[in-house]
Amino acid sequence: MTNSDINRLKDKAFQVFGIFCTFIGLVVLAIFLIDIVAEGITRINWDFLTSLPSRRASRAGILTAWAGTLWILVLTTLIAFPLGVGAGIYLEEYGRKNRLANFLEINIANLAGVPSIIYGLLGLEIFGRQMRLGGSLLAGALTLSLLILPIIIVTTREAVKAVPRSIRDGSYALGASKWQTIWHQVLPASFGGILTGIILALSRAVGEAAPLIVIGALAYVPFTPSSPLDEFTVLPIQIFNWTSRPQEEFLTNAAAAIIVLLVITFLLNGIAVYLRNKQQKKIRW
Amino acid sequence: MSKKENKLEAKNLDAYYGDFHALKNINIAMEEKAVTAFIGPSGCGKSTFLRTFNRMNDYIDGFRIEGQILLDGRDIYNKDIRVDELRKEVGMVFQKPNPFPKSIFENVVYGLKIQGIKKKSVLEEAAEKSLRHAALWDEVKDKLNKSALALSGGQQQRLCIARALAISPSVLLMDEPASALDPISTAKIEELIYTLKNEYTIVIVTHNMQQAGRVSDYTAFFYMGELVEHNKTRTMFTSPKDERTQNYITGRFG
Amino acid sequence: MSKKENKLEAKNLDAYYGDFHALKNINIAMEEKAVTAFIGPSGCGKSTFLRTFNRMNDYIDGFRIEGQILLDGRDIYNKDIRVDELRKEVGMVFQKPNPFPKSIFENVVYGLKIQGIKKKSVLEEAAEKSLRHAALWDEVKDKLNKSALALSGGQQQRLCIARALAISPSVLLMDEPASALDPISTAKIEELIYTLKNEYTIVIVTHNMQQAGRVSDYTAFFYMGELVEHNKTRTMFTSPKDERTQNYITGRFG
Amino acid sequence: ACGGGNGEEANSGLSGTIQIDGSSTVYPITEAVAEEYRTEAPDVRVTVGVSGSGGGFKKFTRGEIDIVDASRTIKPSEEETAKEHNISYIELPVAYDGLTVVVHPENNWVTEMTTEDLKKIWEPAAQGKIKKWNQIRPEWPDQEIHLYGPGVESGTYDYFTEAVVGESGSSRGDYTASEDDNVLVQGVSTDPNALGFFGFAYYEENQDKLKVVPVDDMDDSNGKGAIAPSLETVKDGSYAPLSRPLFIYVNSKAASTPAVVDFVNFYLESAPELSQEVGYIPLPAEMYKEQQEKFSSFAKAKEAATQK
Amino acid sequence: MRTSEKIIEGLLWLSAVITILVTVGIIWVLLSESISFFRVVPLSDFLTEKEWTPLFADKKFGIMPLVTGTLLTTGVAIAVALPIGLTIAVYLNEYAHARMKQIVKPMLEVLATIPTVVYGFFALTVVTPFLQKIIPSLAGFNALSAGIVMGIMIIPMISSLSEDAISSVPRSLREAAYGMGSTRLQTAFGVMVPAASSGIVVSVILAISRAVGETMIVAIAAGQQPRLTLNPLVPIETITTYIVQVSMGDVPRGSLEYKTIFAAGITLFVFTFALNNLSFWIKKKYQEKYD
Ligand SMILES: Nc1ncnc2c1ncn2[C@@H]1O[C@H](COP(=O)(O)OP(=O)(O)OP(=O)(O)O)[C@@H](O)[C@H]1O
Ligand SMILES: Nc1ncnc2c1ncn2[C@@H]1O[C@H](COP(=O)(O)OP(=O)(O)OP(=O)(O)O)[C@@H](O)[C@H]1O
Ligand SMILES: [Mg+2]
Ligand SMILES: [Mg+2]
Ligand SMILES: O=P([O-])([O-])[O-]
Repeated sequence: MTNSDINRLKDKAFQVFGIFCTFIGLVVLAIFLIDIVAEGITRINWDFLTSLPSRRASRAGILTAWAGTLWILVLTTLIAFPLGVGAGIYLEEYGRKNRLANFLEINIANLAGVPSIIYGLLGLEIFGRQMRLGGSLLAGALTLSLLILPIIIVTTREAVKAVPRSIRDGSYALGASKWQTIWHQVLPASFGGILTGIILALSRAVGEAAPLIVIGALAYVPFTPSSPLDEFTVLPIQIFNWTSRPQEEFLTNAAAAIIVLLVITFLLNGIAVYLRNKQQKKIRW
Repeated sequence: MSKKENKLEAKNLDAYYGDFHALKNINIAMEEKAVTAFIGPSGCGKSTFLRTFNRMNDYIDGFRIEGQILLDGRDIYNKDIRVDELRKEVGMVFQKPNPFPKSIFENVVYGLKIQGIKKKSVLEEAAEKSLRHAALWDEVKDKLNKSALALSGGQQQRLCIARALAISPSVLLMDEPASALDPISTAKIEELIYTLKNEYTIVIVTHNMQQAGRVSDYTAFFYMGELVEHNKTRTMFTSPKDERTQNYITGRFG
Repeated sequence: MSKKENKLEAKNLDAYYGDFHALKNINIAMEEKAVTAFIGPSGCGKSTFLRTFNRMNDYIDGFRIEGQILLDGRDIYNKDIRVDELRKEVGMVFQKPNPFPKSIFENVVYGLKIQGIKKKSVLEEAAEKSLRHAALWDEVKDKLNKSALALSGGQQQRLCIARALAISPSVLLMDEPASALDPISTAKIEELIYTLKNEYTIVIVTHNMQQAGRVSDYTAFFYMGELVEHNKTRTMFTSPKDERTQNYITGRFG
Repeated sequence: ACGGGNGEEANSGLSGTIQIDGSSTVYPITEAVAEEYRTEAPDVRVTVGVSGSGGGFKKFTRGEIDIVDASRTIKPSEEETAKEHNISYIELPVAYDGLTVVVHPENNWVTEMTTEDLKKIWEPAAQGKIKKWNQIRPEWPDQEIHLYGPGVESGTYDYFTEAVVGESGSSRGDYTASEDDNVLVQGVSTDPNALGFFGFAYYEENQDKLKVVPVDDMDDSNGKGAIAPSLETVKDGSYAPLSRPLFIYVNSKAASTPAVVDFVNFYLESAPELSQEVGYIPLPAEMYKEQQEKFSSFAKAKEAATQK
Repeated sequence: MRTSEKIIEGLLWLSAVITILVTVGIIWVLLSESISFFRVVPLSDFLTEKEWTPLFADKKFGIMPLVTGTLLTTGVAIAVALPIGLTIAVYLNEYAHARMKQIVKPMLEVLATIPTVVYGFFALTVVTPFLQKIIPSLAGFNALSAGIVMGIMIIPMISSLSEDAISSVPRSLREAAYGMGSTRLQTAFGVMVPAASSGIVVSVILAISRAVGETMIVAIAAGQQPRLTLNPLVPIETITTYIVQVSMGDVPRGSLEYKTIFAAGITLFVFTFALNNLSFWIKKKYQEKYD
């Protein structure tokens, strides 16, 4: 064999390996989804969605878990949305290119890389202990809000940056103040992008268990929360709890709860992708 | 028409982008209800100068001026001048049509709305008046609630002019308002400028010598940040005093 | 010099990018050890055509050809032609110098190394030879291990030529090899081309009519995907047959 | 934080919150009781946490919870803390447990163990030293031994160390320690080299995945040889020394709210049935009676005290 | 009106500055608790002791077992994700059709959106039993299957970021390589990958940082036994799992137990902080090389 034959062979071999690697990820994903669906789908029914937890797997449901998840979603949005969008707007529209802006940027990049469990420790000490919120919904939502803040800030900045200068100029030239320009022009024009970012961030928050465990979210809460100061559980924690039980039936429950969690996650991601595509089509500055 | 006053004036104006000296000791006075054209090669500072008249450069990091800009004799860079009031007085139209991604109606009344005017009838009246003024009314009167982005480029530019007129300015700044448009739309805009000068003081930046000749009463020629020559348009184009002007208007460079 | 053979030939060549018909029924034969220049307005297909000779378009999604390209009489799009062998035969130099972000030495011997040649002495010898050939040896001999990116643009381009020469091709394709360079570097490259044609068959794309006149023996004029005219450079520039050629070389368009 | 109910109304009208925490061993009973209680008084919110008896007592003695599950009696130090926080309470035994030693079902070498063997494995001196099965008995294989046991917050841990090592809270630290016995079951049931221990209920529930190890206390007076835990052996006391009672402790302040009183009464009523259902050994019937009476007089006293 | 502008700007400024407060809060919380921890436990013991039994009677405070546990799962994860992720990046760039790339890349990114508890479930109920068929001595909790699953999770991190890095290498370099007769493989690994190396390194560092901080997968599947070992077949404990384990019980504030999770937390934070800043620095330093 000549050298060039060998090279060609290696080239082909790598191609095969490349296809293999590309598909192994997808195949694992498929196996995984199929496995979970096969295990859990039969368990999903109205009772499962509307029952309180129980010591008997066949009677246990995820009412409290998804109610908690919903609460967390709403509260987290209420907290993180204004903060994240506000910070994003400040950095993009007001922040001068100075030391502070530079520092803020590095700082946000760093926050994005802090492990979620560290946010749990922060939440435990500040919200749980010092603010005496304990393991309440509010403490959980505050913790998760901080966790997803960097994601929202970064996507807000990108969306705001994408609004062309000419729109701002047009508004200023008509006598609009900076904030009027932002409020009437920049925000409406970048809203799709901002929304995409928030939904992506929420889909991250929905799946988090570790920080909530650290602040003390309970596994057995046999009632749906009725105020932000109530104790709670969420789907990931319920799944974690069931997964750590040895009995088959509870694993089936875990699989079923996973299906519900995945549906929520994929739905959120799907909406985000849809909004992003729509936004990209709409804008023809 | 009564005797004309100096509407706009620049006195010993220097402008800087950080260290870059973009305008050098400019002195000029512009008459009321006349059209003044700024010409000059790319990068000579026409836009920079134009934008000092409504302080559009305020938000650019590192930009600063020395000297004075007077509007009706008042220094617009004075502390107690409010930028939003100034901009109601000095409207601006940009090179690329930049309608807001809203309805045609919302575009026209935007300036009024941010002033806090909410009454529907007032807004509607103002919108019709401005659109008529901008020679656009007949073309859009049936689709005021359609998106402004659906208009053609030339219509968009006239919409931007209507938008500027809606807040009743006395000065209109135009930065190459027709350079992104086709010849037919350009002609419409030029025609419009011609009618508008009865009521407004207009300053227009243009690259197109013919355009300057057609629409302006006065022309100012800039070169590398300096005001080289300022004169009646006719005089300037037939007998320029400065060699650089001569070279420029005969197409030797730029 | 012995009687010259046809080194490269295109027969009824059509090329497509998806639906776009980029080259239309091209027929041309190019002599061995001569310089042929491709000229024509931007987008006429010069680069596309040049790149069919070493099948550089192979990896572009949707690109396909009809017809034949012959190198020494063999169809290079034939099934049993191996692209890597072909490209060793047909070297290429690009518009913007594109040295690898490696040392100068590594750049020059890259082609040999990928052929599996590892012996240090062989590589060093080849590197020196090619660099001398490309008139770069004296300038770089003391810094062979320095990064190629530290060289000037003109040196980088000569390095790219040296790199192409190192694998001993018989044909050199050059796509506007001097258009990104200053006049002095351009002169050096032109000089180099002039010496190289004793050993190599060279095809060069250029936008610069003077350059075509200076370096090439033959010139081919393309227009909108068609080969309009192909002739001795002197003949073409003094008495073009086609009106479009005439218009192009006198600067009427393009 | 305990909500005040409007006690004058009937059972079904009760409302409020009851916070329970503590032993993982007792958890299955309390969980079952809480669940059944839902049909009794749907508006009473009962939360049950698992943080081990020790963890539970910590919260209980600070007054953070109403009831603590405990798989051991309160320690003097914990009594101390309770006093500091002005907390009085009542102790109510609810069931018996046989602390169960288990291995992986494929483990074919261990058929029984003596308390000596267990001590050798678990005493502090074993840390980092006893790593292989054949270090315990030479005839056992030369394979790693992987240990699983409750964490230090658990009563089971205290009880086991007391009974086996001889000193409560003294053991090696290099084993998989979890307050959640489910994790231990899962560990042992999936690890062929595993040895672990936890409450009987967790063994009962997972018999098919675990192999129980009979324990020989080398005292023939209470049954000869190695004895495996079961209903009978625990009840008759022959499963020694690893049999023990399980408790709940009720805060006196909580005992003055109708919801808690009602819940505890319900607990004692249903404990015989439910403790057996989840895998424990009920107390003799008369003992439950006794506890109920004890509690009602305790509750009455408290109620009287608060009404003054 | 001007004052309301100022107020609004102030509020926006505040929300931006909150991000600094968050960082300060994290550092302050971690430091204040762990400082009082290190008053009891000398830092030297913390770093050099080989056992971690802070909850037991015979207390040992060597963080090493938790660190090795963390590095072990991370190592397995990277060993899985790096070759696969990088191969995918190269394959999509150099071999695959543009359309295929457009379809495959977002599909792979789905892997990164799945909640980590779900991966934990997968590791425990699918991967471990499967591996036990191949390696009978494998414990039910082990670093291997947690690491493998974690590796799968971070594949898209490496593949997407590396793919971006490779495709931002100028076309001209690829053409130069092809022009010399390189095969696609030679072009990829001889020219493109080296030229994109800084971006690839950044992607790997970020992936490592992610794996180091990952919690639920290891908490579910890797075990809870601090053990100084490099054997991936036995139960171990990572820093994150330890924090979860203690949090699952009661953590009375002020107790030594409470402080240990902050000491473990600050160790984790130092690791990820260093990694993140390293990647940041590499990105800044080697960006714009081709502009
Ligand atoms: N934001 C800015 N920062 C720094 N320099 C700038 C900025 N805007 C413009 N300049 C510089 O100031 C000079 C004048 O720019 P200006 O836009 O006024 O020129 P112009 O005459 O309008 O040119 P054109 O005809 O191309 O629009 C140019 O050299 C330009 O590079
Ligand atoms: N990858 C591609 N996909 C689709 N169309 C292409 C592609 N590359 C080139 N074309 C089109 O093919 C035509 C010929 O392009 P080519 O690059 O050969 O022109 P050229 O004569 O070299 O022009 P220039 O002088 O600007 O380099 C152009 O219309 C171009 O837009
Ligand atoms: Mg301009
Ligand atoms: Mg070209
Ligand atoms: O029952 P315990 O959880 O305290 O062992």
